Amino acid sequence: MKTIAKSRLNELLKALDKEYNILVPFKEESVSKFVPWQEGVDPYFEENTLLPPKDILFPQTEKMYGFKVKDKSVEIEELTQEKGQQIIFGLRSCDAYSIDCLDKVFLTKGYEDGFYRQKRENTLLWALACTKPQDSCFCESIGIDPREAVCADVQIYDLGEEWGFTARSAAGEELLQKLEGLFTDKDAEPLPVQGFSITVDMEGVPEKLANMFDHPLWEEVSRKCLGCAACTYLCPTCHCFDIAGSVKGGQGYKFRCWDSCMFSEYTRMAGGHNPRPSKKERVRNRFLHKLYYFVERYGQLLCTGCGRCLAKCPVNMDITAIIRKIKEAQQQ
Amino acid sequence: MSIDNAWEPKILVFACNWCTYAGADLAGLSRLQYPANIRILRVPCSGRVNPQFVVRAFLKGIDGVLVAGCHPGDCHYTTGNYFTRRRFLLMKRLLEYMGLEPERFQTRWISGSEGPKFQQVVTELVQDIKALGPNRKLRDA
Amino acid sequence: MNEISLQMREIARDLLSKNEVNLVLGWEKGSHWYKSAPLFINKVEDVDRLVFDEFCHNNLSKYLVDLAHHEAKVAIFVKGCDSRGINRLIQDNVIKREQVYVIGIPCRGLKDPDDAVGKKCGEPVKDAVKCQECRYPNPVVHDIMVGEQVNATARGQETAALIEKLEKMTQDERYNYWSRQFECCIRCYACRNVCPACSCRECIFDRAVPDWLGKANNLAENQFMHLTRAMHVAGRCIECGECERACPMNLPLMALNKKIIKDIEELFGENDAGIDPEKKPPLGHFELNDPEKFM
Amino acid sequence: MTNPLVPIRGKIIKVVQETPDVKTFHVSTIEGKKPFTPKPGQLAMFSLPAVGEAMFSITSQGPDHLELAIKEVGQLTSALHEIEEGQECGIRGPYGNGFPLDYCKGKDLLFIGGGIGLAPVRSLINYCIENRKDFGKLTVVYGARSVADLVFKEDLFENWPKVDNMEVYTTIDRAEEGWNGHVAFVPAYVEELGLKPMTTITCGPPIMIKFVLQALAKMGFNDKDVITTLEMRMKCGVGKCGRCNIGSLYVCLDGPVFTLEQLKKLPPEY
Repeated sequence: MKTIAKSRLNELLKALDKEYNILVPFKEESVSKFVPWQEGVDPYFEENTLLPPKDILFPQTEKMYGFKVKDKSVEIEELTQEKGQQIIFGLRSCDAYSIDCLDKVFLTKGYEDGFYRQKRENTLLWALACTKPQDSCFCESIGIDPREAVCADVQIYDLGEEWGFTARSAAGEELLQKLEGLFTDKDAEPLPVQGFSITVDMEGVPEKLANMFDHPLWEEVSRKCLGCAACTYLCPTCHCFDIAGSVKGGQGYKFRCWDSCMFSEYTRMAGGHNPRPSKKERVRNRFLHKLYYFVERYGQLLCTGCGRCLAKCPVNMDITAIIRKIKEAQQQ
Repeated sequence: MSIDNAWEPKILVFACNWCTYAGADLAGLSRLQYPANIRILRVPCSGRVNPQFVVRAFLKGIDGVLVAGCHPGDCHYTTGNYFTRRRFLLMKRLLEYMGLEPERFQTRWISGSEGPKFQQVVTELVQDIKALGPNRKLRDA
Repeated sequence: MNEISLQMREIARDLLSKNEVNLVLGWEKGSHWYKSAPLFINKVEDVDRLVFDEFCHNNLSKYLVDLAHHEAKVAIFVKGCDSRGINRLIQDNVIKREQVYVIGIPCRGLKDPDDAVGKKCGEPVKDAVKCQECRYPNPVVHDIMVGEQVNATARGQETAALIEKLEKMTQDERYNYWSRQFECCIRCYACRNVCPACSCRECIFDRAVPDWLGKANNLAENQFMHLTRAMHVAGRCIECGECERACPMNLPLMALNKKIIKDIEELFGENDAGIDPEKKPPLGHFELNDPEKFM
Repeated sequence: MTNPLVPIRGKIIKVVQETPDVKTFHVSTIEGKKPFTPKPGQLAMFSLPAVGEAMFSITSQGPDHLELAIKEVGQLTSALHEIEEGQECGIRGPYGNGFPLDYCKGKDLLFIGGGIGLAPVRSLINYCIENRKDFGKLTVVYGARSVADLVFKEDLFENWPKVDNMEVYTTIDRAEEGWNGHVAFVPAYVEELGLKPMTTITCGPPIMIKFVLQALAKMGFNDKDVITTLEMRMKCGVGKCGRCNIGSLYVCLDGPVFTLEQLKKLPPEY
């Protein structure tokens, strides 16, 4: 394993900064999120970030193309995207898994999303092995190894006084080679993972949900939902978006922006018909999507066990409690 | 693009149909000169003006807003302007609290016979806003 | 289990088994010891899930908006602040007094769940900011009361101090402060959806036509949203502090709401929303001699 | 074009007023070519960039254009009804699965449409007429509220009846002066005609579909032979944006065409 003293992390970041835009976890007041690193930005590794790194690859609002309209003419202008290489430094296994989910959504099943692909191709993931699960974490129950992230190019380990690095992809290997001079090679044992306070048994849940669409459980669990989007906007995997535009004096642009299946107008059609008219249908769709539909379509859960939703939901809607209820539910 | 040399403020006047709009009309009929920076939006009553109309106007590029209606006691609907008075007293304070320059948002009573007052109010308002420069605080970039 | 929780269960059991109500709104323990969540009970078997503790933040009166057309009577547990929400909804004709059976709980103030994260049950936890300046710990409307009346005691001034600090700033400093806050907003609408004063059937923020609020997340749209929201609840905010608690980005929304309340008092005299159901809201009435400072 | 979410420039070369609230728009590229070649039943994402973008079924195509029949219901469609020939626009597609042509080949086909619901069905009817020898007997049952609301009148009364081995039955909901044809709701007419079970393609308002399906079941039609096309709110058209899901399927990708047999296995959320 390649190691560097924690006190020398800045040297590593500075070396990377020459070729890459580095995004590091950072906490300001009570909000932690990934921000571009520069001299003076002190990365925050104490706990996972409040905001997931999702918006680096899938921004909350993203311009897609410009247009000009005049009389009967319409011109469409493709916008050039920045092509810079970037590193997401210090994301956790749960968030790395979420990027795996986003890859499946945006890059497979017939169409490749150009906006996502451009950013993803130029992004390396340096994942940080988690040792200290927070109160609301349950990634292990989802089948995620907090110490080994999927999709990682480099895996970072907390060794106590040092950071350890192991390449997990050819690109990661090459980069570590290039920085050879900064590291000391040594055999080291990463710190162990402390216990999880939340565990949940996922065994058979997607299969059981296949027959639970009409179960009274959904009415019961959805009652307290307020229909806000705190859960979906903090979720590292939620990827629904809307397309809208802005126009001023014959010129404008189209953008896409996050949308939430919890909003009533999300599925409402121009004629007024709404296939998911009340919060029961919307809450049901959200959990079925995460725990069953996505599994059926892409072969994996759309939940990472990061626990952000249950920590921040104003009414403490707890996905693990719902999973337990699903397990206990009588088949109809 | 250097807009600042040629910059002229855009000012939106919400004018009550029964008093201020008539006052503006009178100012016009009397050939009273006032700056061409104002756009008048006729409303049935100054009480019709919603706080979000004002915020939206700023966001869409207006540099100053005037809400103008009948003098207290003269409302065509008896009491509309009393509500206006409370609402915008409060909102003016809120906009100030948000960091907006207080001169940018004003409320005035201008009756149908006060053509000269209309001229005076908008002239002063335009002067105030010109001194402040373009509104860059509440603006949709 | 504390005494109040036990009494709550007895009351709920009694009401449900005698069919006096067919729904009880209360709280139950949530995912952690420092989380309590809203609970809807319509079966006697579930009453033992009811609890009251220092983390029962949710103002359940919000749910009465959804239940405006509920076919039978609803029982609801309220703290002092929540009870003002009931009066407000009655004032706005959203609900009728006879639709609800109000069970009041005098409240000694709640704890801040964010401060409890990572702690063990029993460790000291900070007081919730929203409770620091509470002036109505005892429910102002109730059919019965559980527990002893408590005295209002200010335990902190965080929000008031922030407002004063902001008032003393220059315009540009204030603008920069609020811009930084609004730039953080993720537009999840938790603040609106948790608020008992936000009772419109359709919110202008949701309407596609006319598009008052665009969907892009940028400073301008966020300013529009927060200014509109603040003005909309002006004179109707009951100071339950739920918006600020619900905000995942911790925006200081009560520093907006309380500033407006302060201004209303200065301009139009004392007014606490939701105390007296007969009293008209300050922007819903006027005095002939109201100040005209802007003239 | 590398990005499926960015439209190409199009031009509306012709506008046909079908009914008081339905117009058919003929769309070419600005070079005068067909924007793309869809299969019958596929969809196009059409936009007036300054107003909005929405998904429409492609009702027909010519050598140099696509045809979209659009009813005025919302913001974009109202704006569309105001425009004139020569207006430029954005268009992208084709999206969706389209009708199962191979399955239909060699069979007698029954088409049941109501109101604007004839628009997607017409793409397949026209395909069958162009490839007449590949299909058996063609029967069309179509109805609308009134004579004025009947779409594609030229096809219904002029073109289609002349086609070899093709029958067209038209009906309106309530009798009106000057109409000598049939008066009945579409589902009732279908039953009255007493057609033998065959492969059926149907589209119309939800209430009509509901009763047509009941009628067909009563008449012994097989679920896998009953084909319909669904409508959902869509934004991306390529299975990413999330809102048009029914269970784990996306209507924009895996639909809009489903057999009744498939629909019965899906959650009833459309």
